Amino acid sequence: MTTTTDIESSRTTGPGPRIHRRPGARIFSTAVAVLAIAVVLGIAGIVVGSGTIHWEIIAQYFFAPVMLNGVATTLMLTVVSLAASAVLGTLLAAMRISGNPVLRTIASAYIWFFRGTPLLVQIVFWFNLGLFLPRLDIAGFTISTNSLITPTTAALLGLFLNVSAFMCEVIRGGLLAVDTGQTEAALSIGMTPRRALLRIVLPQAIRVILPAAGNLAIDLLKATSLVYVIGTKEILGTVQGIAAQNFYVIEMLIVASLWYLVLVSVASLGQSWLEARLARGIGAAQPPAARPNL
Amino acid sequence: MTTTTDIESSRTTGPGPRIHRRPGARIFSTAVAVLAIAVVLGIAGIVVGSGTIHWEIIAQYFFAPVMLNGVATTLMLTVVSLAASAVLGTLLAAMRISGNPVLRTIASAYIWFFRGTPLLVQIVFWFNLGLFLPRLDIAGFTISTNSLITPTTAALLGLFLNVSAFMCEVIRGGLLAVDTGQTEAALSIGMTPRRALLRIVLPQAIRVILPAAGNLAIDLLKATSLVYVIGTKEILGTVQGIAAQNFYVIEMLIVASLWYLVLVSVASLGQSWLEARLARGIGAAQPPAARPNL
Amino acid sequence: MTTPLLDHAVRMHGLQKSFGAVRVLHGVDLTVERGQAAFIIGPSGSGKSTLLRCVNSLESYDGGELWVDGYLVGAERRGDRWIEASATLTASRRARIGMVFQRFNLFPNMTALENVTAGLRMVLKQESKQAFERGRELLARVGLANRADSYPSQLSGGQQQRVAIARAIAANPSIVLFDEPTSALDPELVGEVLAVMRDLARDGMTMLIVTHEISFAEEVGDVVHFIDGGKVAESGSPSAVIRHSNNPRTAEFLARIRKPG
Amino acid sequence: MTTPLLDHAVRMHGLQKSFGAVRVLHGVDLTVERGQAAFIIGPSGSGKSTLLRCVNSLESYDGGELWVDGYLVGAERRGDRWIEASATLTASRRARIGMVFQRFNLFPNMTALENVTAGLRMVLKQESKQAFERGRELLARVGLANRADSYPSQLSGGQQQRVAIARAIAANPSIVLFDEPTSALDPELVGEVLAVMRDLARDGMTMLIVTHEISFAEEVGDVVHFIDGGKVAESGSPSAVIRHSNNPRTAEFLARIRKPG
Amino acid sequence: TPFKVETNMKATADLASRLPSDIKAKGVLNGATTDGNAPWSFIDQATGKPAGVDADLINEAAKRLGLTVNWSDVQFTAGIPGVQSGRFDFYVSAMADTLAREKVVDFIAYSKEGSGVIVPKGNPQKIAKMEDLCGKKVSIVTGSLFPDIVKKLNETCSTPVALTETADQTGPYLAVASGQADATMNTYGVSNYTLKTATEGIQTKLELSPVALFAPANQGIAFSKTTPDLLAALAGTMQGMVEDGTYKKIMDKWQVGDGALNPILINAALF
Ligand SMILES: Nc1ncnc2c1ncn2[C@@H]1O[C@H](COP(=O)(O)OP(=O)(O)OP(=O)(O)O)[C@@H](O)[C@H]1O
Ligand SMILES: Nc1ncnc2c1ncn2[C@@H]1O[C@H](COP(=O)(O)OP(=O)(O)OP(=O)(O)O)[C@@H](O)[C@H]1O
Ligand SMILES: [Mg+2]
Ligand SMILES: [Mg+2]
Repeated sequence: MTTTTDIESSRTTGPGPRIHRRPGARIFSTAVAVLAIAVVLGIAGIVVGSGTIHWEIIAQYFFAPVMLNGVATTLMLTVVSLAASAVLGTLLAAMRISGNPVLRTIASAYIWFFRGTPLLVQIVFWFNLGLFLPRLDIAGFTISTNSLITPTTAALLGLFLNVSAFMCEVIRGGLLAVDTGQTEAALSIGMTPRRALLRIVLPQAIRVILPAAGNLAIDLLKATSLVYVIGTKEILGTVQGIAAQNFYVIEMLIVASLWYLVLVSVASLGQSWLEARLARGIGAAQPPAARPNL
Repeated sequence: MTTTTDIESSRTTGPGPRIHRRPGARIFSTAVAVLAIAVVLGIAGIVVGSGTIHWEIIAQYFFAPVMLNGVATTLMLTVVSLAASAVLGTLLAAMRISGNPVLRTIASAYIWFFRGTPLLVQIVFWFNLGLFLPRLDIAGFTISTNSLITPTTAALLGLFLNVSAFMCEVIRGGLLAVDTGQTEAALSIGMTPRRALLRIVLPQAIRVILPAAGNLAIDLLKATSLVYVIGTKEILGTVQGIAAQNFYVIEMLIVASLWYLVLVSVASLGQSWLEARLARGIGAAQPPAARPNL
Repeated sequence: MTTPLLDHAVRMHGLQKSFGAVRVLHGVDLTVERGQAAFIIGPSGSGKSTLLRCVNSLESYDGGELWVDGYLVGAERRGDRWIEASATLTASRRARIGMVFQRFNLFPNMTALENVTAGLRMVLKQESKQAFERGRELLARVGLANRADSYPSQLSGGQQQRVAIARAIAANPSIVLFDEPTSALDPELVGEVLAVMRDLARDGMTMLIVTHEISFAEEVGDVVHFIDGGKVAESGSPSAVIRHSNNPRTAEFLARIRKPG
Repeated sequence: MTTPLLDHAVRMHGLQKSFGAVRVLHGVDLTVERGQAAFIIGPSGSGKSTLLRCVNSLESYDGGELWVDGYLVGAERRGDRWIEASATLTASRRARIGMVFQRFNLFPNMTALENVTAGLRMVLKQESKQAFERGRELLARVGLANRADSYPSQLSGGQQQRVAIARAIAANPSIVLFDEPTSALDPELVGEVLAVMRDLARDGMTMLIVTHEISFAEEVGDVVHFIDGGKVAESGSPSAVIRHSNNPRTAEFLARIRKPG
Repeated sequence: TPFKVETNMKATADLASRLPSDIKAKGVLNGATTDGNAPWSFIDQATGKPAGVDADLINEAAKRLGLTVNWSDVQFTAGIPGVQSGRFDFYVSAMADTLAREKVVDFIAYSKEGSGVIVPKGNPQKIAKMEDLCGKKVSIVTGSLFPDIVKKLNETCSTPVALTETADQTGPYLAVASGQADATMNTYGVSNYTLKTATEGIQTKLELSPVALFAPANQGIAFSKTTPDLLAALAGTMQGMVEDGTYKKIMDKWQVGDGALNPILINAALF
């Protein structure tokens, strides 16, 4: 293993040699890159070359008004239920980390239930609330449940309550990631615990929360497809409706996939941008990014 | 705000007073607990009291052999695709944190694609692989794709490839959470980078990976329900099949929910147990659990 | 705010504190007079940090009396019963007590100036302009007039700790608590922080300082308290405690600190 | 393994290292003889850690020669070209170099004994029985015979660092590198670690030590190198460098370290 | 010569001889259906096997061709691509044979169905003719033909129909039972059978309204356009079953005899 040229010589004058990067790594990189491109092109070639896909159908429906409506619905469902769950999730997270065992138990039970049952079931339940509760009495007014719970309300209610359970865990993770010293410093300048949480801890927790919340948003974007069972026409529901008519099932699924890829990519870019913005002025305060020597 | 009794007296002898906990907190706790129980009982009362639910149907189908089959299928799909994704996920995670930009790009592209498209579409794609690729030539043998890709294979393939993208991110988070000092210490006693990753970093990363992987498993448990589109009868597919016959839709959804709650709870307990086991001997080395004074 | 008649900045009597089954403070009696620079020294685990944290209500205590500036801290009296103070009462008491932490605990998302003025703006609700004016004065006082707009991540450890000191004194507290303010610093950076503390002491700021910097305690301290096993084992002038102590525990501790190895 | 003829434990010549555009080591020439206890002192940011990390191949370097125990480290020669060493070559070189880190870096999921013997068992593939026997000897040598089965979390900082030293010397390295081995310790715990290092020096272990403990360097060191701005500014016996230096930078640095404030 | 599928061409028994040889060799037909369309196709929970008109007809035809059917129960989303990829030889699930769909697959039309309106028991909204649906909430299955019908109806309504869709057959029934919708539309055969045979469950809360049947369509079995000979063989065999009365017997058994066709047709879209 040790060649003679690696045994110490006694030269001690002149500038030392330049050390070059190992060429092996570069060769390996190139080989892997070529292989990966070959695989991707190969798969694309098989899919395209099989001639089974009607690209003109995909082109025709991609920007069809009914598709754009579906996309808008998907976005609306995602944004509204995400925003609402940020509020309920924060409340639940505050309950889970509070010193009060009763609040902790309630929050835990909520999370157990809503994480434990499929979203599909929850959506169907809310949609058919009228089966159990034909009318609601609110402040003396009696109102028929079914006129209150439209498919959209049911979809939003189901998504929101479900995603709040996940959001709670995300927010709790963020709060715990902020050093206790920050809370103590905030208290020591006279803040009340609540103000310390809202003004000092939460703003810092956001940096930890955002990446996880971004993942949640991406999951939610795709989970909204489940609401097609109660007839809310988002992306997947729309393409399935069209496919049932024209039988171009694979083509319509590709249309849906492309739309999801677009939305997810845009969401990811937005997330990166936000993360970068929030890191301003903080960057270097974090431990230096791990550099696993591997 | 300051009452006279709180102005300093000059007493300096005798033992100091005992300080009692504030009673307020206890009263508040009790009130919240009562309220929470009332809400839960109220909802339960409405659902049960409406008389619309046929509990005997739920009881009858809960342990029906066809249900148990569905449960077994759900479990099999979850366990197999989770285990397989642990391997691919680790590989992808190693690629994502490697110094090699090509490997990083490939892993990122994989994650982008598989996280960006709905699982449903991925499953349908694998199921219908024969549409693009009627036969496979493997080592000289020609085999019909459709006979190779059974519904179960397609389900597993779709779930596995999809969940690997998520698993990669979970594992990467775990690897980054292990202090670089651990890798350096491992290298300094003569380990190769690969051995350091496998013998020193991974075992410690597991503690961070497990909770997140547990969440993934729980999501996967419920996501398996999607495979009913290609005719694999797991829990949700089974209850929908039964409901299509007997029209006890809500009852069958409750059966499914109960099963999911059972499975998710068991999975959570297993996760806690494993986490506790892995924390043995490490417990106190971690930073003390955050105690937000809130 | 009317100033009570008594001259003690801090007075505690029989202070007791347990974590679960482990009793950490075994009845501490300790007084800090106004304008004193009081030092607490003692072995690791003897309860020094816990004591400071009680004074600032970052920990509750189980028994005894604790008065700061003449007001009961951490407890309220309801007739004959002494009960834990409410969160709002605690917050209002705490606003008059400054604290400097070992690990600085600056708010990383705020500039030095914003850190120093956080309490003025967010708690005392001063107007920004007025608060920032005062903040600049404070930064000048700790020698950082030109770093007002730097984020903590852009400052050295010593500079961060000086910002933390400015933040702690911003609201004119009756007392400032220091918990090993230099032990997280590179040896080279210790000096600049001690210099700022020396100035504060000279200006008559009441300070209660936990430190391992014995020579600094000797130089600056009005009084030194040696704590051992959750009790004050010895109190007195620096020279009495550090140079001429009769207490064998004190001597042993100082020997260990002075001559490493 | 045949021992090369030369007597240098470490010899570096013109060592250069940049992080991106920032050059950190500006051509370092430094030799450690066998059996020497060599100390490196210098201001924060002067490149001391980077130098040690290069010796142990935790950082690659851009130019110059680095020989440990007569073997080229971190680079290989291919004809006239010098290229970075492969990962396996680096690992095999590194097995003969011990390193003690500032923050101990013990493996938290292993007991003290398992930590000490990790290299013997996992790298040198010794049998457990034999490795554990040697591990117990080593633990006894650092005064921890009775803590073999404790996990790092159950040990004080000083004890953890002694385990880390035992781990570093387990494989009979030609040299042990120390990067500020006491600066993460409570002042009280510094002594026990320095005592172990003093014993090693007395036993003739070759050591290269970065530290701020000037008096320890004076007491134990065979040679002291003062590094400033990525270069060796002065080398010599402890008394020459620490007591009678003519270099103004050295004097300034020592003044700051000695008299905080 | 390969068989050429022509619109409205009638199946004849001699087509039965066209069975492709590879299928004959295997002796197995791979068929797909979707559960939940009783009486046409559903999974009998007792046996776990497909049952209903579709299964009875096709099993019988296969038997006459010396074949057995290997059934799969999949959703529509997997069924159509499955036929195209050759995974399945046919897909059947009470589907209407339409011109649009004939662009993608070939159909054997084997029955005629009209559609009806289903309302809660007692018909609380007094829905007696199509126009009564104006301003009401109607729930239907995604992918059915009803949205177009409602669209046409809306042209004559002052307040339009509020249409909601659900993904599976049970959804609309549940919606009507819970009052979420006022009515649903479904093919007559399906509604009639479900409501008549119901003894329990939500469908006991529903009934067929007096609205006249509408939107007649031929129901078909879907085949890949690449297997015309298989289609021919099956169509011919079914024509044989029509002629010897087996076909009518099966239709009557499931109470859908009204929709019997004679002869069996190929690609017989009515719209
Ligand atoms: N939150 C806590 N829970 C349980 N025990 C604690 C807690 N905080 C401190 N202790 C224990 O109380 C004792 C006193 O701790 P404290 O931090 O007050 O000591 P100290 O004198 O400040 O020591 P050091 O010089 O190491 O900072 C120690 O034994 C410590 O382990
Ligand atoms: N991974 C890195 N990337 C970029 N710059 C680095 C890195 N590691 C060290 N540096 C820079 O190199 C210079 C020398 O750092 P080094 O840690 O070697 O100094 P040091 O003498 O050990 O200082 P200290 O006494 O503070 O430990 C510093 O300016 C530091 O910021
Ligand atoms: Mg302390
Ligand atoms: Mg260093």
